[in-house]
This record gives sequence, C-alpha cells and structure tokens, in this order.
Amino acid sequence: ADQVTLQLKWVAQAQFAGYYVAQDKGFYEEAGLDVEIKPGGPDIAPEQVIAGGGADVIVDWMGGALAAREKGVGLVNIAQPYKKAGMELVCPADGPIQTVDDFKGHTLGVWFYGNEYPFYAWMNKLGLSTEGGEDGVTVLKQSFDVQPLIQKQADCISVMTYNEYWQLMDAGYKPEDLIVFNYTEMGNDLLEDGLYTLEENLEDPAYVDKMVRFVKASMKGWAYATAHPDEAAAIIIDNGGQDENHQKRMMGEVAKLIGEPDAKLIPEAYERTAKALLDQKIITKEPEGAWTSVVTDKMKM
Amino acid sequence: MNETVITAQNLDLTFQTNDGPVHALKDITFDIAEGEFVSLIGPSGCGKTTLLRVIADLEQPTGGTVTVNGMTPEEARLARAYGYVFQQAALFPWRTIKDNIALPLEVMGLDRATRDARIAANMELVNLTGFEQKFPWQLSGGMQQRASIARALAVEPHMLLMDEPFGALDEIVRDHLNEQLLKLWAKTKKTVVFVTHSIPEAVFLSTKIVVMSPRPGRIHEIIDCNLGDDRPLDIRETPEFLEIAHRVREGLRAGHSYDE
Amino acid sequence: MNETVITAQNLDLTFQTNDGPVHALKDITFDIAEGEFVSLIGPSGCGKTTLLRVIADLEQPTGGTVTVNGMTPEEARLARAYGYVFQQAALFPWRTIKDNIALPLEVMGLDRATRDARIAANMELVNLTGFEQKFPWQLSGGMQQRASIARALAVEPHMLLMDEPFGALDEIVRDHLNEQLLKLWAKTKKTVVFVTHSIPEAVFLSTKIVVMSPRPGRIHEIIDCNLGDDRPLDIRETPEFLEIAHRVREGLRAGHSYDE
Amino acid sequence: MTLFRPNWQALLSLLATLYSLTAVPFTATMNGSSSYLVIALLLLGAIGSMLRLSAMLEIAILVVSSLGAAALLIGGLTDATGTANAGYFAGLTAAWLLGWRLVTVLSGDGRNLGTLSSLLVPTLFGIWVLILWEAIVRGTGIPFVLLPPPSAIAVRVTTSTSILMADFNQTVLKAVLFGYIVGSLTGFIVAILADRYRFLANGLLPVGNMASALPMIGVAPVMVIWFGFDWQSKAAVVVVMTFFPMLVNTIAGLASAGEMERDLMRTYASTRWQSLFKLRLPAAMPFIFNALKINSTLALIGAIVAEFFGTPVVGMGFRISTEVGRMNLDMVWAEIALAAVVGSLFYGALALLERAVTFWHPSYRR
Amino acid sequence: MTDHSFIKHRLFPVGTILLAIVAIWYAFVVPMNAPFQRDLDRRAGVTSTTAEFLVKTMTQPKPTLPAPHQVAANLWKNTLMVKPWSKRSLIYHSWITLSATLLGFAMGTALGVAIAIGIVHIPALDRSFLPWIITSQTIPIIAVAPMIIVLMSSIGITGLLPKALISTYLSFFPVAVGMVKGLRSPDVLHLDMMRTYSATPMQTLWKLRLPASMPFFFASMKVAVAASLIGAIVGELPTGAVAGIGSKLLAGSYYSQTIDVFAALIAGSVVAILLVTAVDVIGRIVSIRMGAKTP
Ligand SMILES: Nc1ncnc2c1ncn2[C@@H]1O[C@H](COP(=O)(O)OP(=O)(O)OP(=O)(O)O)[C@@H](O)[C@H]1O
Ligand SMILES: Nc1ncnc2c1ncn2[C@@H]1O[C@H](COP(=O)(O)OP(=O)(O)OP(=O)(O)O)[C@@H](O)[C@H]1O
Ligand SMILES: Cc1ncc(C[n+]2csc(CCO)c2C)c(N)n1
Ligand SMILES: [Mg+2]
Ligand SMILES: [Mg+2]
Repeated sequence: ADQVTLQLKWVAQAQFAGYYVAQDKGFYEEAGLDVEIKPGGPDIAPEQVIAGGGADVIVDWMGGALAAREKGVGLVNIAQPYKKAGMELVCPADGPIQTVDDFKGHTLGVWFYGNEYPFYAWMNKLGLSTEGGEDGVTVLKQSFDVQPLIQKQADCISVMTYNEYWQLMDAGYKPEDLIVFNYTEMGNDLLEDGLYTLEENLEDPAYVDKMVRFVKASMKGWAYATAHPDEAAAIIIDNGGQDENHQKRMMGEVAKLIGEPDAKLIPEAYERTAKALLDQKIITKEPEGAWTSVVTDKMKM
Repeated sequence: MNETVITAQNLDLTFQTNDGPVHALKDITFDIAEGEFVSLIGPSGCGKTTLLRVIADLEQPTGGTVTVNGMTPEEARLARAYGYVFQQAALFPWRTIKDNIALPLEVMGLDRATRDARIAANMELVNLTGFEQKFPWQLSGGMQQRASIARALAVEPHMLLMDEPFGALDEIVRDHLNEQLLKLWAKTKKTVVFVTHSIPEAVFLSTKIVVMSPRPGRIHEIIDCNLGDDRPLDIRETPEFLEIAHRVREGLRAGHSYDE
Repeated sequence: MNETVITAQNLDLTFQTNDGPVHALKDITFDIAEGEFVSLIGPSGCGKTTLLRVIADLEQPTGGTVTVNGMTPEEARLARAYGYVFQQAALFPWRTIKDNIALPLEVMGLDRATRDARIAANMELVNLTGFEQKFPWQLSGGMQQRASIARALAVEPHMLLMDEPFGALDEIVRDHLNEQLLKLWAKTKKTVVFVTHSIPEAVFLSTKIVVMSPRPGRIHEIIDCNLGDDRPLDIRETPEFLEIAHRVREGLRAGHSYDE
Repeated sequence: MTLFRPNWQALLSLLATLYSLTAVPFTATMNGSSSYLVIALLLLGAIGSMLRLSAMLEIAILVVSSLGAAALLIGGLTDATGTANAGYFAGLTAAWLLGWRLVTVLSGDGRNLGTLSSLLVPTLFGIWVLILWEAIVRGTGIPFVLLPPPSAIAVRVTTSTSILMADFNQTVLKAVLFGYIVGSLTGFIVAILADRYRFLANGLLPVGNMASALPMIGVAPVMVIWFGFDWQSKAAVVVVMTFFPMLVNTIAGLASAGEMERDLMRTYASTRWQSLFKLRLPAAMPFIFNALKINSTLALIGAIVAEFFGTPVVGMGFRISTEVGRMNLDMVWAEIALAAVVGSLFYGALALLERAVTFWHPSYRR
Repeated sequence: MTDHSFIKHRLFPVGTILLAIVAIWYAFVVPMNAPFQRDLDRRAGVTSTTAEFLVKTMTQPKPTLPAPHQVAANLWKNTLMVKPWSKRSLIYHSWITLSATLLGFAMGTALGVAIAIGIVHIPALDRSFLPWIITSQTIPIIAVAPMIIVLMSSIGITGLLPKALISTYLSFFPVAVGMVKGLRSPDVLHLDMMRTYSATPMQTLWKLRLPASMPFFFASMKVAVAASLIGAIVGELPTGAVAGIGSKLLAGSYYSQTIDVFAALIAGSVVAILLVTAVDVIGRIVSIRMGAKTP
C-alpha cells in the first residue's frame, strides 16, 4: 500500500474525527493507503514538519499556510473540508463589553502561533489599534484553556465553537451568560482546517492519484463521523483523546462547520482570506497557485 | 601552692573508626595549678593532641571528668578562658596575615586601635613585621606557624594551650621564642599547657613535665622541674638541667615501643 | 671525589606578590657530588624549601642555572631521578595509609607483589605496621609525616630531596629514623639533600652543611662535616661533633636577623 | 633541525584540499578560477603551518588562508543555495581544520599574547560556528523554516532592533532581574535560617531537591493565575526557579568550612553569627557564586518559558513562541541570539566578581 | 545511620515541612477558588451558607487551585486502581519519562565529564570552548526543543532518543562546570607531588584529579539528574501528547483539568525525589568508601 503521513494541527480530538474514523474503519486501507496520523500540539508547526519531510499532508489554517508559502515552503491547498470557521470571541454578559463598540480600552485574549490572524484582521477592519491604550485594545496571548475569562484577566477571550466554548459551559456558564462574536456570522472568517501538500509533489501524477484516494477516503470518514458522532468520539478516545463526552459534543459542532463533506474550496472564501492577510501585511504579495482543485476535481470520477 | 586550674580524673577516650575502636587516652589523672608551665611529651601518636583537645572542649572524653577553672571545659571555653595554638597553622586563606591575627580580637569585640596595637606587638614578637599584607600561601611553613602563635598570644588569655607551636621552626627562632614565652609567662603568670617533642625545650620551659606513653595513651610519669624563675638560655648546660633531661629521656624511652 | 650530580650557578628567584616582589633566592652557587649527604639549614623563611623546589623542577628560577645529573631539572624529574619528601605530609585523604605509600609505585607501574613488599618494608622502617588500613585523618600529625617518609623511600630513588621530614617527630623516633636513614644512605650511596632546623641532626647526618641566611635567601657558609662512615648515636657527645655544631650555630646566628 | 614540522590539522586539511580538487567548480555560481583560488589559499595555509616559521608569521598565514577560503566559499553561494557539491564541503572542512590549527597556536602561545588571546580564541571559535552554520545551511539548502542562516538572522537583528529592545525590557529588565534578585536573596536567607535550625535544613533540603526538579511548565500557568499575565507572574516563576539552587548551594557551602578552622572559632567561644560571618560565609563563597551562576541561566530560561503561557504581546518568550507559528524563524533566532548574549554577559560579569571575591581559592592558583 | 536517627533527622523534619506545605496549600485553596464559585452561585442564583461555600470551593471539578485531597484521590485512582502499564496509569507515564531521563542523564554525564577533562588538559579547549558552553546554556532550549524534535523526526529519529538528547543538553552543563572546578580542586601540594613522580597527565587524572573531584561530581550530578527530568518532560510536549508526564501535563491543561495537572506534577516530583535520592545515596556510599569521616 502507498504510505501517507498526515500531520494534524492539534492534539487528537473530534476536530480531526474524519481522519481517525477513516483510519479506524479501514477506508484508507480500502483505498490502498497506509496512513500514519501524527497528532499535533501547541509546539508543533505542521508547516515546519512538512518542510522537513516529516509529513506528506498537513492539516492547517489558510493564514499559516499562506505565510509559510511566502517563506519558501510551497504549500498548496488540495482540499478544504471545513467550510465555516469555528472561531469566536466571547465575553461575559455581565462584563463591560456588550457590542463591538465597547472594545476600546479593554483586554481581549487570543491564541497566537499562527491562530491570531483572524483576530487581527477583524481589529484591522474595526480600525482598532492593538497596542493598548485608551483608543485601542490590549491583547493578551491566552493559554490553552479558558482560565483568562474565569480569572477575569481578559474581558473577552477567543474560543472555538467546538471546544473552548463547551469548556465554559462545563465551568458553569450558560449560553445566556455570554456575548458571542462569531467570525463566520460577522463575515470575518478566514479559512480553517484544510489539507495542504507540497507544490513540487503535485507534478507527479502518481502522487496526485494517491492524494485523490486519500482525500476521498478522508471525506468518507467525515461522512461516517458526522452520521455516527458517538462512535466517532469513541474512536478519538482510543487514539489518545480526552473526555469522551466532550468529544461527542465537539463532533456535533464540527459537523456544522463541515456541512456536506465534499472537500471543495470555495474560491470567494479563499479570496477573502488572502485579502485579509494582505491587508495586515502578514503576507506581502498576492499569493499565486496557493490552491488547486486537481484533487477534488478528480474525486468525482 | 597556688589554686588548681585544671584537673583531670580518670580520663578515658576511645575513637570509633571503620576498623575498630582506637583507645587514645586511658585513665589520665593530673592537676595543674595556677601559673604552672606544664609540658606534655611522648611518642608520636600517644594522645598529646587528644588530651589538649579534651581540655579545650574540642573532644568529648568517653569516661572520667575534667574541670577547668572549676568549670566544665565547655563553660571555660565559653568564658574564653584559654588561647589555643594548633599543631597546624589553620590560617584563613582569604585573610591577610594581619587580618588573621585580628580574627580573635574581632570576635572579642575589641576596638580597632587596641587590635592594631596588639597585632603590631605580637607580629614583632614572632619576627613577622613586614608581612602584614601577605596571604598565608605566600609564607613559608615556619612563618605560617609563627603567625598562628602571634594570633593566640594577641588574645592575652590567662591560660595557653599550645600544641607543638615551635615544631616547624629553626633552632635560633625557637630559642628566641622560648625565651620570649618564658618572659611572658614570668611576667603575666599565665598557666601554660605545652605539647612538645623536644626534651631540652620541655626542660627549659616547664615547671612540670608529663611524660606519656602510647597505645593506649597513658601518663607514664610526671617529673617536677624547678630551675627557678630566671632561666637564661645557657642554663641548658648546667648539670641540674642535664639531669632532668636525662630523666625525661629515660621515661620516654621506657614508655616507647622501640626496644633498641 | 665522585661525580657531580647537582650544580647550581648564580640561582636567583623572585616571587611576584600582591604587594611587590619577594626576593626568595639570590646568587646561589654550589655543587653536590654523587653520594653526598647535604643539609640545608637556615632561619625560617630563608628559602630552603624554595631551593629544594627549584632542584625538583617545582619552581622556575628567575635567573641562573641548575643541572641535575647533567640534565635540566625538568629532564631529571621526567627521568624520575629523585624522591621528594614535603614539609607537609600531603597524604591523599581518600587513600588508606598503605594505598598512599603505594601511589608512586603505581605511577611507576610496579606489579602488586613488588609494591606490597616495598610497602611492608618501609612501613616497618617508620614503625607504622598495623596502620595499613587507616585513613590519614585517623593518624596523629607525626604518624602522617612518617607515612609520607615511607612513601618517598619506597620509590628507592638514587637521589632523595627531603624537606624537614622529621620536624613533627619526637626525639626517640627521630633518633631512630636518623639512624635508619644513615644506614640506608651508607648502604645504597644515595645522594641526599636534606632540609632541617636541627643543628645536631644536620651534623649527625651530613657530609656537607649549607647554612643559609634570609631576605634575600643566600648561602652564608658551606661547612664540611666528616665524621666517618660509621656514626653511632653517641658520636653526638664527641668533641669533633660539638665543634662542627658550634660552627654551624655561629654561622646561623651570624646570618640571622635577630641581634641579641 | 629540519624545516618541516607536521601537525595533524594541517595534514588532514591537505588531504581534504586534495580531495576537493576532484570537484571543481564547487557551486552553480562559483567559477573555476575562484574555486582554484580557494584551493590555493588552503594549500598555502596547510603547508605554511607545517614549516618552522615564527609564531607571528604562522598566525598571519593561518588567518589569511582559513578565513579567506571561508569567505570565498560563502561568497560562492550567492544565488546558488543548495548547489554545493562534495568538493565544496571538503574545502570547507579543510578551512575549518586550519582554523582549529590557528586556535591551537594562539592558545599555546597564550603567554606572549596575554588577554588578547583569551578574547581572540573564543571569538574565533564563535566565528567558525557561524561560518559552518551559514555554509552548511545554504550549501545544502536546508529550508528557511527549519533553520535560517546566520546572515538572515543578522539582517533581522538590525531591522528589528526596536522590537528586540522592547522584548529585552519586558523580559530581562523586569521579570528576570526582579525574580533573580528576590529568588537568590530569599534562598540565601532561608539557607542561613536553615543553618541556624538544623530541623529546617533536614526538612527543607530533600523538599528543595524535589522542588528544583519540578518542571516549570507546570508552575508557569499556576503563576499566571496567581499573579496575572504581565511580568509579575514571570518574575514569580524566576523566583521559584532560583530559590532552591541558592538554598541548596548555600547550605552545602556553609558546611564546607574545615574541621580545624571550626575548632579554632570554638576556642574563641565565638557566637554563631561571628562564626558565620568570619568563617563559614567566606568559606561558602565559592558555592554561593556557583548558585549565582547557575541561577543566571535559569532565570533567563524561566522567564522565557513562562511567557509561553498567558502574556501581553511583548517579551522574548512571547516573540519566540509566536514567530515560530508565523514561520518567521529569523526573528526566533534573533531573540535566541539576544538571550545568549545577555546570558553570557551576565555570566561573565558574575565570573569576574567571583574571581575578585574568592581570589584565595586554590582553583585560581593552579 | 541508625533507624532512630533516621526518623529523627529525616522522616520527622521532612514530614513536618510537607505537612506545613499541605496546610499552606489548603489555606490558599479557598481564596483562590472563591471568586469563581461566587460567580457560579450568582449565575445559578443560589445562596449558600459559609460551610457549604467552603465545601464547594474544595470540590470544584476544574478548580483554579485543586485541594490536596482532590489531588490525592486522583493520584490514588490513577496509580493503584488501574493496571500499571495501562495508558491511564501515572506509573506508566512516569516510566516513559524516567527511561528518557535516565538515558539522557547517562549521556549528559558522560559528555560533561569528557568535556571537563578536555578543558582541564587542553588549553585550546579551555579558551575556546568554555565560554561557548556557557553561552549554549543561555539559549532557551525549551524554546528550541520543538524545532529540534521536528528536525529529528524529519530525519527519522523518533521515540526515546530526541527526548533523551534534550535531557543530555540540559544535564551535561552542570556536570561539565562542576567537574572543571572539581578537577582543578586538588591541593597545589598534591599536584606538585604527582609532578615529582613525573606522573603522566592520565595518571594524575586517575589517581588525583578524579578522586579529588568526587564531591563536586556528585553535587553536580544531583543538579544534572533534575535537569534531565525537566529535559525529558519538555521533550514530551511537542510530540503530540502521546505518553509521559509531560503529555499528561499538556493534556490536562488543554481542558483546564487542574487536578490532573497537579497529579502529574506530583508524579514528576516523586520521580525527581527518587532520582536525586539515588544519586545522593550512591554519593554517600562512594564517599564512605573513600574514607570520609562519618558523622
Ligand atoms: N579523629 C580520630 N579518629 C580516630 N583516631 C584518632 C583520631 N584522632 C586521633 N586518633 C588516634 O588517636 C591516637 C592519638 O592521637 P594524637 O593526635 O592525640 O597523638 P599525638 O600524641 O598528638 O601525636 P603527634 O605527636 O604525632 O602529634 C593516634 O593513634 C591516632 O591514630
Ligand atoms: N608562592 C609564594 N609566593 C610568594 N612568596 C613566597 C611563596 N613561597 C614562598 N615565598 C616567600 O619566599 C621566602 C622563602 O620561603 P621558603 O618557603 O623557601 O622558606 P623556608 O626556608 O623553607 O622556611 P621554613 O623553614 O619556615 O619552611 C619567604 O619569605 C616566603 O614568604
Ligand atoms: C497555543 C494554542 N494555540 C491554539 C489554541 C486553540 N485551538 C485549539 S483547537 C484549535 C484549532 C486548530 O485547528 C485551536 C486554534 C490553543 N488552545 N492554544
Ligand atoms: Mg599531635
Ligand atoms: Mg620550608
């Protein structure tokens, strides 16, 4: 069977259920693939791993991938399972922030490590300085958890609809206790989990064929996971995930972001993402050839 | 005679070592009166240092009692009843010679002027003037030993415990220091307990000579020695002197393990 | 006479210290023939140790030349031409007495049987039999010094450099070791350079006595000393002996800084 | 006496140079003549260092040949990243061996070059680390996002000085300095107390040993919760990290005074404080400096790691952890270089102070 | 040491200090967890008595600062109630970390000693190397570790070795520095004596420098073994939280499972105690066999 190594962006959790399910259910095997899934973590940059030859495909956010592309890592998006962004900013309802106009002079938490681009793009759009002070916002690099909100170190923090939001629920918040700014709903979303591979490999038709089989099997996995969230959660736990109940909920939320698992990238979403990154000078020139539909096009056949 | 200042009653001391106990002192009994000059003499390893250390409360006897000035050795030590000269110089490497001599004076809380005066006088006495600012490793072995003598004398204690203070010195310096010590003793009526290997030195300096014998360390003989208060160096050629020296030598030889 | 083994020509040595240079040796010139027993005597701090260290290539002279067996001191040291006894015992605290004596023999690569034989013989010689398995701190000062003498003798070198080896020993042991050393010397015709503070010791042992004077260390006088090859201990009462001792004492006194 | 005095570095260098002759030119943009110039320089250095020349002349030849060849080799990579062949690396090895020979000559002749050589030698070593790094990274075309070449880092340092200064201010001047002083001082004071009360020492030392092994990764988030996300929580991490080394070392140092020296103080019936100040603290100084030196590196590392958790958007640790995610590896290495420079200067200053305070220790009287 | 003095000089003082720590810990639990508990109560609209409130602060599932008994219960559950080789067992994770620590420590100690011997004997190394060894330690390895792990896994080195190498990097330094000091610690007199024997540098090393450096060696090994453990834990963070104490810490902190984090911390400390104590005991045995005065 053909070898494929997949590097995830984060630890084993339902965010990546499709791949684990495809693996567990033998979809990859059926497609003649021998897939190794490497979990990520806060210290793993998938872009680095693929540049060093440690992976064939990575799960990455568009922002990080385009930034790496400018640095000479020829990443190309070959599939985009996530149609919507799961990122949002939440603030306690009894806090000082009720609307976007209240941000001035307050502290907002966001993750870094390449996950900060949507936030900065948004602030850029709002015309708010991120240098602190009266007219700007103070940015806090938040830790992995929801403590900054619980401890009231930040007035708002970033959460994923499928993960940290539910940790707040676990911590006793109810939906009505929170003001939520959802990037997708605001139209500020940048593309999240996509599959990327190196440009030079795509010149080889055999490699493209391998990727077609890989993405196809993965999407089969996603479809199965969406249909059987409980089983998917159990598979995640078997692969080192934590907290089965949490994974079930996460599966449900993730399914909403994926919708119909067809892996197609929507060009408008790509354009919006690229523009936002350009506006913030995260990338300096219009990216070219950063996505391709060769794989998804071949999948239909 | 004068009041007793040091008494030992059936002293016994055994060291525990990795290969069995070492019986260092056995059944030691003696009295030392105020103003006496007592020499301890005996073969190497017979327990002279150990005995001096017991008196100074640096070693705990495993049997018997010692009193110093009517107190336990510990109380005497805390009352700063004595000055002690070690067999090795034991100078602090981070202090200059002058500051080493100043050490006990600082501990006693003397003011700088008194300290400086005493340091100068005692460095003069041991002929080290000019070496005030040197560090110990820059001095010869004999010079280090002299610095440590000056350090003990600067304290001006009523009682001096000296462990082979002149061992590393040449004959001339030794003679000189013997005379100085004797003068000091005659003038201040200090009580001195003095460990030495030299029979002439013991006879010249002492009013009483304790001859010890080894394994286990016991008192072999106590020899009275009365050469009068005024002792010029050439007293060492007189018959009385030679007679006492002979007795000490005989005692030493008898207690010694060599059978020649 | 015999072949010359050590020559010094206009030796000069100045130490640099934090408060200025110390002139330790000045214009030292002498010859030592094979089989001679030369004593260095002189006031404390006059440079005896320094001179011995120069011969042993432990100190670099700042002027003049030394040759040892016709070689530079360094070559002689590398050829293991001499054994050295230090003023301090310098035993390794982590080795037992026996292992301390074995040290130079191990360095020389001798096999265990030879080592053990030499160790036993030399421990016997300094009367330390029975203390093989003790560690240095379990021994008295004098015993440590004897162990260090045994260590140097075990090497069986052709030339012995000894820095006050008997300083910490009592008279009886000292006499005993003086006799042993003399026997050894007479038997093996070693060349010995010997630092001492004791005039009788120097006269008893030596064929030549170098009297030094201090600040800066110079040779004051070289006194020949010919008491014949067979010297019982009581030779020390003979007029020839006393006569030489007197000359040494005069020389010492003249070179000394005390003016009594 | 022959004119020829072989040494192993030059001999190996000669071999490597001869091998490199088989692969001219070395890179895509390096022409034959510049490759041969490199070879000529290397031959000059290797042969020159084996002749009985004066030390000065040998040094001069080695400097010119090794550094000259290295400069040409690195220059030969312009627009030719990843095209270096085996001959290129053989030449590089030969130049490096000559550099090693140079260092050996310089340190052997330490006496007549004095302090100059004690600065020169480590500097040369550092220069060679950079040369090899640059040549290997660019010669073999290691991706920038894995390891940037030093030249790129240097460019970044010069273009980002204001960011570096702000990060330095936040991390070093606030967190490290405060934490280092407070942590070391409290460790010292507790050690003095523990020395006074044996009970404390018996209890604290094992606990101290265990705490010093506590991974700071675990402590840092807790500190953020307790002291907020600004520099105070980083300083707290540094306090915790520096406290125990100082405690353990000071206690060991206070116990290091000699038996006889203690006895001496006993005979003076000196008080505890007097023994402490006059004997045991001076004797403990080498140990205390040991702790200060260990702490100087620990403090920096602790503060940087603590910034991986909650932090305002400034600081060396913040920068390192975020710029890795943004693939700005040059910025990451610029911060690492800054940390190394700061840490080395800090350490060097402590070493000088140590020498002044513990001048009497035998290790300075070799 | 007799059994009695062991109790008096070890167990009792250590026990007291640990008790004091636990007491202080409990004292902190209430104020640390109270604000959040108040928020919770307010949002839930309940008012509770002081006693109820106190109990609540000590029984939160994800407390800011877990109470000691919560941690103890977690430890109990994850060590004694599960099979030691199961992935849920802290013993299993501790073993993973311990094995990397030991490998790294062994390599670090060997490297440190080798470097120190080189520095003491070769002037070129002393001058050129020592300053850079010091500089190497000012590099925040913890920041570089992820890159190293990624680099190594890209050339196919995975598993124990990358973690152990980070341990090596952290542990060689204390050993090297301590041993340089130790190898230079012999008395000038002793060195002179070896000179008079015209001993080779090798002989001086074996017979004088190494024995004289033993106290320094063991002191720095204690520091080094602790550093090794930190290195192994740090090395576990970027491997995607698969196994080891580091992965437990990380996994716990993703989901604010503070109790898990503290349990993992304690497991780490226990490993640390075992390691440091082992080095200490070996050090004592060696020092007694080298004739040290026993108290
Ligand atoms: N700390 C110790 N542990 C074990 N044995 C000891 C200790 N100190 C001394 N000894 C032993 O006690 C005996 C007496 O030693 P001490 O130092 O009192 O002799 P000394 O008479 O002073 O000898 P010297 O004239 O050589 O200095 C010796 O046999 C020695 O080995
Ligand atoms: N390392 C040194 N640094 C500075 N001065 C020194 C050093 N070693 C010795 N001296 C000085 O050199 C002089 C001679 O010292 P040396 O040790 O040779 O004397 P000595 O004759 O052996 O004395 P003693 O009989 O007391 O042992 C002394 O004045 C001493 O202070
Ligand atoms: C250092 C760090 N980076 C990101 C996240 C948040 N996070 C959790 S899952 C996820 C989606 C990744 O595909 C993101 C961004 C975090 N908690 N800590
Ligand atoms: Mg004694
Ligand atoms: Mg001398």
